[in-house]
Amino acid sequence: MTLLNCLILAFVLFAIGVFGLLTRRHLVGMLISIELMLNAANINFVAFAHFKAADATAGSLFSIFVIAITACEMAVALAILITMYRRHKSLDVNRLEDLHD
Amino acid sequence: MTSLYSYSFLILLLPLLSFAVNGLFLCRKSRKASAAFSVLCAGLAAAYAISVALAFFTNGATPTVAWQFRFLPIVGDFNANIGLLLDPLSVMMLVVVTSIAFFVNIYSIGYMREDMSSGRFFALLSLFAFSMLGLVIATNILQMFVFWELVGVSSYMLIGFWYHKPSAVSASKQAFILTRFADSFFLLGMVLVSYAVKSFDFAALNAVNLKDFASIPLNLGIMVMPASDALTIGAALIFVGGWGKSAMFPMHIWLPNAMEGPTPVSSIIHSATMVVAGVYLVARLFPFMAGAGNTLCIVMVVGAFTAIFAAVIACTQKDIKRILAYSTLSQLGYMMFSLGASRLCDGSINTLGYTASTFHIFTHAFFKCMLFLVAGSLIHQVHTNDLDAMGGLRKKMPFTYIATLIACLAIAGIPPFSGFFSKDEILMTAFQSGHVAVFATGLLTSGLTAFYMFRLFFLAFHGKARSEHTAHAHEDFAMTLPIVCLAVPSLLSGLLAKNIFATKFVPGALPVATAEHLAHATWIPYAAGGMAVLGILIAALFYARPKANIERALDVDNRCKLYKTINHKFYFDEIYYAVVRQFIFRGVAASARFVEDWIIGSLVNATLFVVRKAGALVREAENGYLPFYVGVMIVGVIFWYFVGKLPL
Amino acid sequence: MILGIPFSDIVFYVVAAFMIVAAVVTVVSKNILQSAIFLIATFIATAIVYILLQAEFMAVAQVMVYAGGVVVFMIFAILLTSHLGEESFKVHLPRKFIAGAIAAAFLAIMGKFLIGQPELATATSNASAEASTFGAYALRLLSPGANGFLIPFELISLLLLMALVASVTIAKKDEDKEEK
Amino acid sequence: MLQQILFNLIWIIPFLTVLVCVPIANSKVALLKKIHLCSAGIVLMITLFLATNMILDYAPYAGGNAFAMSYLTDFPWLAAISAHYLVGADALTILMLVLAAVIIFTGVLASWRIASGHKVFFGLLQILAASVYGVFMSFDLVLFFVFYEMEALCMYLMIAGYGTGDKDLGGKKLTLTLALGSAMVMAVFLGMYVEGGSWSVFELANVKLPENFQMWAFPVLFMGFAVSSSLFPFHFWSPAGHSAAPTAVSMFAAGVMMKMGAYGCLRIAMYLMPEGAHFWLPYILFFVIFNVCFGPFIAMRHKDLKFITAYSSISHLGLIFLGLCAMTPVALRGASLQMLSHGFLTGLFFATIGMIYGRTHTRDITQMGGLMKIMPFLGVGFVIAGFAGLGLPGFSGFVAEASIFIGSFQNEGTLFRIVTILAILSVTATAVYILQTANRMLHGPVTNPHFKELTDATFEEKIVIVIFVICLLAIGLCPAPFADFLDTSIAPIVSNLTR
Amino acid sequence: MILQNAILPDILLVLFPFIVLALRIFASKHEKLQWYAANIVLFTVFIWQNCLMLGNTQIYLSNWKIDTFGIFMREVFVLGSICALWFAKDYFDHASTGKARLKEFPEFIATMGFATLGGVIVVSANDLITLFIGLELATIPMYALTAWNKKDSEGSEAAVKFILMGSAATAFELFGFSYLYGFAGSLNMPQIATEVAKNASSPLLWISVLFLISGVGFKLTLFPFHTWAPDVYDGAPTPVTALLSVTSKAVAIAFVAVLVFGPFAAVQQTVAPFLALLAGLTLLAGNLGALKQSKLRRFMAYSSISQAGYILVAVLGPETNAKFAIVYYLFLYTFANYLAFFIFGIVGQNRKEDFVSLRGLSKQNLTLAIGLVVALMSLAGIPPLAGFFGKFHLFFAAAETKHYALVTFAVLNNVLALYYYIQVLKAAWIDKPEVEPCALQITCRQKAAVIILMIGVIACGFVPMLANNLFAGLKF
Repeated sequence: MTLLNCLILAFVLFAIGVFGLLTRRHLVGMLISIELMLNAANINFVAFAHFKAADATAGSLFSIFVIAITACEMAVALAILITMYRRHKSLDVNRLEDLHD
Repeated sequence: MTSLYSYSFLILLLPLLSFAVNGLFLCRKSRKASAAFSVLCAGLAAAYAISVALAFFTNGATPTVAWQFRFLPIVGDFNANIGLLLDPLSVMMLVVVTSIAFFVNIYSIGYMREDMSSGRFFALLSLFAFSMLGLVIATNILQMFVFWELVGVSSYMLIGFWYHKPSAVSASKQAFILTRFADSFFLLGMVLVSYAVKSFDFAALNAVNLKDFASIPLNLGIMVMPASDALTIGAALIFVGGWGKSAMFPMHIWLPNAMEGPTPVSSIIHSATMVVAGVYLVARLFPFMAGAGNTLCIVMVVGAFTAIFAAVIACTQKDIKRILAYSTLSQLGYMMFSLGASRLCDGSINTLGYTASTFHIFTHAFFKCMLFLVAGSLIHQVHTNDLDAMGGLRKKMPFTYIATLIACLAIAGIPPFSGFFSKDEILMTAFQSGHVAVFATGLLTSGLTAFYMFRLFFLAFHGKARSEHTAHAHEDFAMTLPIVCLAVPSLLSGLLAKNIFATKFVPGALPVATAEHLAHATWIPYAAGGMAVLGILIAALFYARPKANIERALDVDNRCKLYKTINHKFYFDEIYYAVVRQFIFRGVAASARFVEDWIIGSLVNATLFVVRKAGALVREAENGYLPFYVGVMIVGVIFWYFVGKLPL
Repeated sequence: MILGIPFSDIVFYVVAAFMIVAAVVTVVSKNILQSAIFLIATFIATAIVYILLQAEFMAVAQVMVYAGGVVVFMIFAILLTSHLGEESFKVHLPRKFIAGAIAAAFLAIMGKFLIGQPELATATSNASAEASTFGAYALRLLSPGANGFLIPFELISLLLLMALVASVTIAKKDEDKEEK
Repeated sequence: MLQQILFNLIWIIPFLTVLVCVPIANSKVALLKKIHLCSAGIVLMITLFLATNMILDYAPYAGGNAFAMSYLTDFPWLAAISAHYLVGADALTILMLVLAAVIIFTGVLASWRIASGHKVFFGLLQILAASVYGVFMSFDLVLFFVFYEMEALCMYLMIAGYGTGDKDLGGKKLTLTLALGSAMVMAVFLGMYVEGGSWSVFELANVKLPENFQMWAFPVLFMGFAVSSSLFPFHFWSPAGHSAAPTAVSMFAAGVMMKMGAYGCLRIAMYLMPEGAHFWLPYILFFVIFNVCFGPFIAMRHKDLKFITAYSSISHLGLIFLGLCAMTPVALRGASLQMLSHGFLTGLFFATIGMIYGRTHTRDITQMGGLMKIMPFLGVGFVIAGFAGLGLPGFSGFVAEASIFIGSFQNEGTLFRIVTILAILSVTATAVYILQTANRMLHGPVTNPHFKELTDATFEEKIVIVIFVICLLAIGLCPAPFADFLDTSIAPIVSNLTR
Repeated sequence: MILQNAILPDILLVLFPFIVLALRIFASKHEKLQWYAANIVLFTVFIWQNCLMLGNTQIYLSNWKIDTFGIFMREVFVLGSICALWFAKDYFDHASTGKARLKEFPEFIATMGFATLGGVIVVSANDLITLFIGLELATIPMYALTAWNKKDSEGSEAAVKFILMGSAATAFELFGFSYLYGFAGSLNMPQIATEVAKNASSPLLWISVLFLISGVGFKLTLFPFHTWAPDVYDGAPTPVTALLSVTSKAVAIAFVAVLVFGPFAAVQQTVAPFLALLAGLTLLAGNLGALKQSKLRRFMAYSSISQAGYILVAVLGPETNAKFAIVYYLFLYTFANYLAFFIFGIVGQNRKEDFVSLRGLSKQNLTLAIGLVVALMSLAGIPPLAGFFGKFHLFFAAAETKHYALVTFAVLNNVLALYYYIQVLKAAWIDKPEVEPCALQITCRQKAAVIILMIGVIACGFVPMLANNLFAGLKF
């Protein structure tokens, strides 16, 4: 278990998140993929804090903050999705077609 | 005397004053007042000019610059001035121009009597007189060019005086554009020469010795050559200006067409004064041109060819003014080749040519001016230019008849009329130059001249009246007076002025050797006179013998091809038309516009197209599809990883 | 120590493999509810990694906030908006292919980038154990001093309040009847 | 001191006029027109007064590369970038100011009879006026640029709002191309400050900007300025813009604005970057060939009066650039004279064309004929403009062109010789299209019976024409004082060019 | 002097949403009360900030840094909020064509207040956590505000697009932060700065720069992260569009400035080519996209994309000049953009918000038409309007570090910009309306706002020395 392993794990997760973000048609599915990406970043923080950083506490703290901020973001996102659902009766990303050039 | 000289600019200013007053105030108010004012100014100018001339020639005829001011600074001491040069040549021209202007002004009172816009006519006539005077008194070549252009413009406006006549308008345009075309070479030559010599002054130019310039290289763009060669080219280019203005072949076509203008205009501008400006230019720069290689040979060849060419055409024309126009061309050719023939085969200069040419300018001015006035008088009475409609005017217009006879004899070169003396000297020059062909041409032309002039004379005045108007013709006082007055110098100017010309009209110090011993052929006057008499007799045979069938003689349709070709002026109008219309307009100008509209235009449009397409691309990316946006964003990160120039 | 590999390493590899598999299932599962469940699994695996990295407090927070809070919240949303998560959408193969290509390109870039730095592989833990204790966190969070995070700690409350206000306002039904 | 204040008022008065007119109702047309005419007249008087003062009493050039400045006003303006409000007048400036003031004054008169929207139209015209005055007066690059860029938008609104034909496209072409030019100018100005350490033209003149900077900056700056002088290949805005523009705007654009470009080329590009000039101008000469030699021929094939005049302007501006490229004192002086001369000339051209168009409602020369009989005053005005345009001695065009030709022949470069020769020969083509136009339009029988009811010039139109003719004649008949006066501006530039 | 304590206005600003919400809860009967209170607080904050002493940097609790740049940026944010507040008031009263009326104004104000606060946090942050929180606090309310009109399907669509892309961008951002932390081992910005100066060649640093800039590039609508902007601007309620185009952009640019002149100060010129390319492509993309628009808000979206590019140009310059130029430009941009939006809002009240409905404006209401000219030409950078001086300073900053190519490219792009701004003017001034346009309803508030903003733009242009010389001599 080296720093490198953790970092690789993180970016593999990130890439999986990216893949999900691009393939998912369900909006909540896309949000889930984003969660994966954020999680990957958190792993990075903790890994760096553990292996490398002079100020280890700060890194871990950052990821705690990230968790809180993500929670806020998700709350707003889900609220928006609900309004969206009320209007469109669907959460299919392909139905988002009113706004374009 | 100094005060006489120092106020000599008044000669110039009086016509200008007349132009300004007439043009701005009088021309709309009163035609009579404008005529009177114009005549007054012209008269005063003529009187002043004659008194200056008297004073000048009685006081040894030393060239002086009476006055000058700095017109345009060039660099350092190299300035373009406007000044007043008094030397024999310019004083002679002053007298000629002012007096002819005076007579023509008087004549115009009668001629333009019925024209509603005669005020404008007098104004323009005064403008012309001013410009012409400015030209002849020029102290330097730039001043000459300035007035040269002004003369061209006033000629343009006077030819197109009846601007409602399309033919007059197109003739005026043709005249202006052709001379302007020639002038652009003049300007080029002037720029070139003044660059090499660092001066515009005639004095400086005439003092140029090409040997001094042989070692200086001068880049002419296409090639680098010694400045002496460049100066020769410059001299030739300057001559091109005179070539156009004096309507030498092949730029002659504008002059016959210019006869569309009122006849007084033809008389002053297109016979007596403006068209000799080309000759005057060569005469003015004679020492320079004489020194400048073979320039004078070009002058000679051009002049001689034009002389015979125009004379041949004149023999077949029926339009009275056109005959006179071709006659003018022919006479101008005489003057030109006389100047040109001054240069002998060995490169030395025979000063007689200069004398003869200037002398011919002088004499020709009077009789040719008068002939035009006569033509105008006839046209005014007969209401047509066509000789077909004239005939038998001898009885109706006796004074005119006699005066015309004098003029015709003068131009034909019958002693003791004025033309004889000058033409004699010209032929002598040609003979002495050793160019036999030129001499023969001159001699032949002299015979042809006598023929066509008397053809005109007989057809107009003898025989029976061939039209209604002719039968009721009468003489108009205002028009006859100048004719009669001009008959006097036509008769006498040769005799009286011969000595003055022989002694005073010799070019100043020449940069090349003058010819010392030349063959003096005493038979030449007889040969010339004989040719003239022969021409008169042939004319009389065809047109004046009692049984002559005038109608048949005037019929063109049944003539041979050669006659028709000559009658159509060798189709030069058509050639000109083809060159201008087809080549310049349809060719050069159309392709320039094609380049502009299609190539430049499509470049601009292509740029716009690319911008628009790029804009469309940006906007098409906004297709509203969220996964696509996300994809673009992530690809964007990868894109910047590679493109962002970060030191990764 | 098994086969010369430290125990913690073996746990790490196993957990990592599990995590990746769970993540893959999360993103490819047809059923959105299933995805959410596997997301929880991923998060729990992450928590285990945190423990391995001596960040126990992080692990607790991860499980509580993320797995317990956010994902449950998400499941609520799914259940609210779709009928038991049955709704699934077909995705065209080209799109998956392109997505895979982009993800692979990303992987390649990052892999090349990270593997190109040998010093990362040799870095060993130098942080003292106290650094990641709960006490350390609390001290740093509440310290007004040189390296304290009092202000962010206060600010995060503003953020939460904002999220509360905003999402309630957006999500609540209007009092007047919605026009159909 | 009083004169200095007057000098600064030159650009302030137009702005004040706009402010004064803001509360006046749009319906009070007569009052609006009077106010604007008065303001333009006052400015004209001021410039004439100051110009006379300067011409009567100026110190001849005594060496060095500093301009002989009068009315110099200098105080800090934008402290953050150390830009100054630095205005002053030397010979070139004051003469260009007179030109601009004349054009604006006559422009107001020529717009006397526009149909509606007086308030906005005259307001925009005044802003245009202020901008050109400012350009010629300012010697600080920032100030210069502010004024230089100001006119583009006003031009668009005036053309698109008050023009004729395809006015939107014409206006856009003009505005955007000009904006392109000023963008190039702005980029180099910024660079000049960074390399030279000052915005002041005077101080930059003493600094030798680094050669590698000049190598790219000079062509960009020169072409940027040349855009507004319609140098090939940026001339395409000119026919489109002029043909669409209302009379006053055509007069202004061709008369003053095109000179601003040439002025900038001379005063800023060549003066401050002589090394770049020496390297690049021979190449720029290739563009000049197009202007000088193609312009007249293209004009020959056009039937629309404004197109003809636009291409005529293009060819005349080409002569200015020929003078600039030649870089000899005579040629530069010729170019400056040509700026003045062409300003008056083209003002007269566009004024008469506008007046004729206002009556006949067509600009197609094939549909006109015999107008000389119906409107002799306008006809004569047009003919005079034509003759001045083809370089007839007596009018200012000749002295300018002759100086340019003589001057550019003094540059010994092979290319310069060839171009000079071509330029001199192509002068004939100018005569062809001008006479053709005048003949078709003015002479011959009256073709359209409707024309017989038309009237000749009104009083204010006559004033316009007379003013222009006087200006053309004044320079044409005694150019020496102007030329000597201009030398005090040209000589420092030459001294920099030969450093 | 307690009034000079720079933290106090910040505290007032923190209290601002609470005050509004409290009034909403406890005095819900008096609808005007919250509006007045909001005005009073915001103006107080704005005036107070203007009275603060400039030139010295104060640090509170080690994480809260208040410097000159921060104070000016605070003023920009608060100014933006005031404008948005005024704009929103009428929008809430009247709504716009075909859309339902907006509700919950107090909550709207509070959320907007939070967003403003987010900006303030970004410019005050002295460590990465605070910076990140600030950025999120400035962004998340925007997602919510975009979806404020619950009855408008376009609004929620826009919000969905916005939040999904925004969260993904946040993930990148966070990845960047993590590598930066990994590189420096600390979250404290001065410490990071020393680390960067010591070890500028580490790949970790540069990958973090890539991710950070990409992440913030989303908020700043840099190419190719701008794709969301036209759709979101188009779908959001107009006041939110205005807020997005001004405050959100200002926050993002402040973030870039804080990073580039803070932790990355030592490697600024190494990042410069990247930023230059970003700026160049962004302004090109924005300009190209706007060329043929017919909807006003989409048009403003592209316009603001290109404006972001222009502002980014300044970041390449030396610190003092760059920060000054950014602050100066943001002020003018706020004026001009809100002026445009006010006019579009007035026109959009009972017409569709596209170019066609602008036709005949010059005949109908000359003040609005002139206001439009002033606003758009200021945005296009035509002197003597304020925008020109703003842009001049932006380019000046970049030219000072000899980025001539970028500056030239940017100024040439101005030509394209001029083209599409002219298109709008053409609609308002030149084109004739096909049908008689319906009458405009203008409240006194709107009229006052338009006139004040117009005077602001013109005055800043005609007397730039007032605004400009204020900054002279300041150290940022």
